[in-house]
Amino acid sequence: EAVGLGVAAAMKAGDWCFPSYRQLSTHLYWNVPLERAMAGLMGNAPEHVREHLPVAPEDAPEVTFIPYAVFLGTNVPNAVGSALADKLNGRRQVTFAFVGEGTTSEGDFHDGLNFAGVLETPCVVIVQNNQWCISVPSARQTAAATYAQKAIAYGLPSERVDGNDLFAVYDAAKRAADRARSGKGATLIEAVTYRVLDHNTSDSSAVYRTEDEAAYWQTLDPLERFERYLTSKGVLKEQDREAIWKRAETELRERIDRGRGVPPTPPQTMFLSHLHGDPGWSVRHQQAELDAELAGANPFVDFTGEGLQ
Amino acid sequence: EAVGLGVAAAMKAGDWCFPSYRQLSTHLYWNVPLERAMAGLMGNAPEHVREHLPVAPEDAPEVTFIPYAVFLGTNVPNAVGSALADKLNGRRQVTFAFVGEGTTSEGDFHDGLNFAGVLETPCVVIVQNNQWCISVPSARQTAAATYAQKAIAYGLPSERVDGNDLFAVYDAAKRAADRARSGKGATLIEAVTYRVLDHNTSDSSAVYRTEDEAAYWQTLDPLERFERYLTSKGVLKEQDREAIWKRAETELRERIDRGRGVPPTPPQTMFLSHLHGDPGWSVRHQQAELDAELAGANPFVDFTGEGLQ
Amino acid sequence: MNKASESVDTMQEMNLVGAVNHALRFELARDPRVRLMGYDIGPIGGVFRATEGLYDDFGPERVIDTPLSENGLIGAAVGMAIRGERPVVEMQFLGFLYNAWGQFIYTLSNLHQKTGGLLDVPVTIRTTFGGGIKPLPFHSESTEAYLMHSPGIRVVCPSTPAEAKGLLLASIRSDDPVVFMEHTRMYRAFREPVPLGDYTLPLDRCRLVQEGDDITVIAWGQMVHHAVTAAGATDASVEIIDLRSLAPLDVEPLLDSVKKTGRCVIVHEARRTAGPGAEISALINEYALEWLKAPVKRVTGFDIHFPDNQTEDAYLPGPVRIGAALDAVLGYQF
Amino acid sequence: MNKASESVDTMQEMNLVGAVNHALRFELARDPRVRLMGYDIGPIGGVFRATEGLYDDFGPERVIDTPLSENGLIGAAVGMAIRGERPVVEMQFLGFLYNAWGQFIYTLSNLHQKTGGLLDVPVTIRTTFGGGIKPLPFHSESTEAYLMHSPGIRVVCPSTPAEAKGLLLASIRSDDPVVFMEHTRMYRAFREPVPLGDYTLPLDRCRLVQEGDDITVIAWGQMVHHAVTAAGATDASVEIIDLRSLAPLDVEPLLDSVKKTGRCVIVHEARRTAGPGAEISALINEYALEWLKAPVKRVTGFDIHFPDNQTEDAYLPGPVRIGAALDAVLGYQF
Ligand SMILES: Cc1ncc(C[n+]2csc(CCOP(=O)(O)OP(=O)(O)O)c2C)c(N)n1
Ligand SMILES: Cc1ncc(C[n+]2csc(CCOP(=O)(O)OP(=O)(O)O)c2C)c(N)n1
Ligand SMILES: [Mg+2]
Ligand SMILES: [Mg+2]
Repeated sequence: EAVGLGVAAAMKAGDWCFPSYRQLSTHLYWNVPLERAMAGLMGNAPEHVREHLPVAPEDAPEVTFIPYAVFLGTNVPNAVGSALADKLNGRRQVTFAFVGEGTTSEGDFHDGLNFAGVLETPCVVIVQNNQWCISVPSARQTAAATYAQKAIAYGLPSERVDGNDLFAVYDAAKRAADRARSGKGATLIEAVTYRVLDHNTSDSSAVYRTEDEAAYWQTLDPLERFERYLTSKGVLKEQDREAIWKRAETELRERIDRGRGVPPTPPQTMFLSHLHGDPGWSVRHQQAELDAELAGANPFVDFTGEGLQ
Repeated sequence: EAVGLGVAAAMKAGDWCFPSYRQLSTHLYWNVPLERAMAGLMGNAPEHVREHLPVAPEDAPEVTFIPYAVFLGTNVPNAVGSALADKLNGRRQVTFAFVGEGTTSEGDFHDGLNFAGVLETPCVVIVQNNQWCISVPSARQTAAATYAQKAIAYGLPSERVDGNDLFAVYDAAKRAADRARSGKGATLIEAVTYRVLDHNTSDSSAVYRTEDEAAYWQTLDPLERFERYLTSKGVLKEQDREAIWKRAETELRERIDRGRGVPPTPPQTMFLSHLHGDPGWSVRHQQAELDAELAGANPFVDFTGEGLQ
Repeated sequence: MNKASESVDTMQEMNLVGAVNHALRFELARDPRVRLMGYDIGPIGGVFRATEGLYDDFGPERVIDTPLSENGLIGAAVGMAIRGERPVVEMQFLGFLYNAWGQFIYTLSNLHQKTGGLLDVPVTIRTTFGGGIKPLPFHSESTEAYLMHSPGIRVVCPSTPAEAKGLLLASIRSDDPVVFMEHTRMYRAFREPVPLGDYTLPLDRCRLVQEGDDITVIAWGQMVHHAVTAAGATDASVEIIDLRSLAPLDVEPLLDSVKKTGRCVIVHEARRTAGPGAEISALINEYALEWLKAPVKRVTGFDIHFPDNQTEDAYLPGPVRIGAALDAVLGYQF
Repeated sequence: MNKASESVDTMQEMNLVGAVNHALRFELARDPRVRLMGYDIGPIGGVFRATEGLYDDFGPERVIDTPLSENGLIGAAVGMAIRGERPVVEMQFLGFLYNAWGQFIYTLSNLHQKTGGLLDVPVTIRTTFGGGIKPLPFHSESTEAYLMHSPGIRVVCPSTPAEAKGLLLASIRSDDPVVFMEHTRMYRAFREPVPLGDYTLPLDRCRLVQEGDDITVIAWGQMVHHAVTAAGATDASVEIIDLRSLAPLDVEPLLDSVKKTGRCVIVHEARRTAGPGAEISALINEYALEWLKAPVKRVTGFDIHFPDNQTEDAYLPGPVRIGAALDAVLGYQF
């Protein structure tokens, strides 16, 4: 994914990132432990994952990634608030937020960019325009010719770049990050790319789009383009290429296995991270019910509120 | 208010209007019974007002006005849906929606205009930019130089007009309405004006803005400008002027008095317009409680659910 | 309802999602004012395929794919409804409705009252809810309590394919806004004969699932089936009521049943505190206290956001937990 | 709390809005991370003047006027909070929070759980609620039940100026998101001595307003005062509890009181069905049934959107309606 990688290269230690679910490359670039993501994908609770996959302080990513926004668009106002905190404290840090082109239709996108414009917050919002919102084509998402032009509604500068051109993405992201860092406020970047695969396992894109379309975009595969470039420049030799791929694959498999290796999350973990301090009578009571149930006792025999004896 | 009046003149019988609370002139132009509005302002229930201030079918306004959106911005998606209904049924009607410039910051504005662009709905959205959102100045509302340019985010055409120039407003509204009626879709109009008075009784604009500002805008009073025009053209003679004002004032007072004359709304009216048919056991029960209370009986003596005997 | 009886005879085996699809097709064909709105409901037929084939057969003016905004979706549907259309909105997941809470409360549930009955808002919101398929966070919500506390709307939840047909037809034809809850876990759980004709069910009536004398169990959706399983495992005589209408509540049959059995357990996936069961328990205690032989117990999810997939099974009520509640309440003596 | 005791001595008469203003000033001066956010909170000091003078004294970086978007407001505050700030948001009216329900549920109430405790979201949302001043629709909402059913947040409601000071300081200092409910009708209703020092109250404890043996009344906000009036008009010995914390519920004192009196009336302005009283009634019946001498009654608003001004008085519970409930429940015999 050239978009995530190009932007990642424009980030600096201390920056914050509010991703969507399409920036695996960004996470990898900043050494976000893949094994943890893997364990999370397997349905483990984050407390449990951290306990079983500790990360030494010195290995902690220097860019902070918050969990991707399952509820699309909510990360944009959050990112703007994060940037506002940096600005008000005179920190020269930048906050990055990623959304898909479909997510620009959500009110959160509007709220976030408008606040960013008025409050002049040091942030960069990247619209990863892969032309599809599950089965809904971009033309059905907005009548605007580009997503970059949506910045005009908020008095913000914007750029539109080839999302499959690593360098183009990096240049735009670098310019935007520099603007933010130098106190000149927010920028919107539209990175034009394509979702070659199905959206997810329940999707079947063959129903709503042609194979030629996907095939055409295959030819623009950013990875191949980058490889060709490196090879032509002599930076990448054939034998190295092999080696690199091998290394990547083995490390990937390793990390995935480590994530898979995490034991199942104990049920009571679900009660860990809510209110600070006393969670309150009802939650304490429900916790006791679950404990009883798991211990094979009857959780419903308290009729006096004095607890399960 | 030149904005409301200019747009009103561009409406046709059969059109629908989703106003904010600043289009009294639009309502008057289309003979929306002022006495009803007055009775409503006095806190009467609409069913009760209709009963006591009947309107003969032949006097019913030919443009339908829905109650203004107390929750700012909600009228925009509603108006777009209304326009979509007209479009899908091949009706050559137009839906108009009014919002203040502050309301453009709400997600509803974004949702509505984006839908309008994609679904090409026959509607006209007017941003009445009076420079203030209660105490918040326009510069604090958006970093965009104009509100008209927000249309670019949705691929919609827009116009920016002098909101104190009745003819300019009418021309723009007419062009937009014609576009919509001829199937060319939605238009955004920014009408630049000024809120000369306080927002409401609890407001005190002296705290946050200068008198000169208000004074300057006073000189642009659309009413005076229109009068001066009519007089210069000889359409309006001094003596007529007097007469017209008198007639207007007496009719106004008359209607206000008729509104004031409506007797208080009986409490039980609050239960009238909810679900169609049976409102359900609980509401029926609560209705009986209120009846009992108003009859001086104890509403809480039903301990069996069999009702209040 | 007469219409129904005519044609009830001709049946076809369907699962829940099939019955929904069939019901939508039936109404699209019957009433030109019916229009489906939502994202991904067009060519792909919805992420759960509930609208499969309808775009191809009825075209883009009857099955309308919209931009990705839940609030815009409800807002536009309301605008269409007050102009005489019968929009049927697909809210992909109940958890996404939070984004549309503004339009939901301010206009959908309120315009009828606000205009003193002048405007009707006959929008049907089809939405999925419930746990079991272990998708992403906020894709397993059971927050019907938010809906039950909101006036001016109806909320119904079918627990079988045939009920889905009858209730969905009635929902679309209702002049009130209706939220129609479809349990994701039950979409393909089982099949049953569904009337192919014009079959409607009343929107505001609960359903007696099985009669019993010792204890009353009140549930809806997926939980009805777990209750039946749990009841089968006890030798007590358990009366099970499928609430079916969450708003308005069909209170009388609930009170009558508890007055008969003297004991009651309420089951729902939703969080317990200020959840649906609280209202039902409060009503029973307010109007049937004299008949109670034991406190009413609530078998529910816990007071947290729906948890991670690996702890979900311990979060959701199942036959075992329901059985424990039955034992506890049946065993209680003053 | 020690700090408090030190300085409790120095008092000053204030009304509710004055105490809120004083408390905000106190925290702004004490903690540079505290920033007020909202629309109309700057130069004009809020539509109710709760932030009057603060913009002038602390400047635009501490008292931040934002564009008109409730959802953007909460979303930005959450972003600031996870970066170490202590945003105090003014939600002009509780009824406007519906526009922000997405950010409220998806991030404000959820990010702490979602990150397994890694991120804190110490946002305080000050909002007005309640009827009595007869403004526009949706400006008199009492929909705290929506909040009570939402995990991951605290909800507190002061019923006096001094309580407002103590609870607001504690809310701002809490590491949890807190909704702080200010009753519009009570802003200028009465004055009382308010500690000028560093005075905090626990966020999760109810308050015994007056002791009694015959019946327990549970209320909050404006309703506490109506309950006191109603109690004064009966010769029964009425125990009144100010719930104060709506989430989490301080259940134990409620159960103990009802176990003592055997009778209970719950009072709130909110709609009844699936309202706050339902949960309290359900808990009492679940855990104190044996002690009950009569059914628990709920004195509440009705199941409709807050009505027009002219019928509002008949909608809202007052001393008369509360008195009737006391009589009915006190007079009940098995
Ligand atoms: C608020 C909200 N609405 C809907 C969804 C369901 N959903 C998940 S992914 C997706 C497609 C998003 O498309 P886009 O924004 O273009 O991002 P892409 O997947 O193409 O990168 C949708 C609709 C969601 N997760 N959150
Ligand atoms: C959703 C919502 N948020 C806030 C308010 C409170 N409010 C009422 S009028 C107003 C000012 C609106 O300003 P603008 O949109 O510019 O309209 P104007 O009054 O200037 O015509 C505000 C904030 C509201 N009614 N609804
Ligand atoms: Mg996309
Ligand atoms: Mg304005």
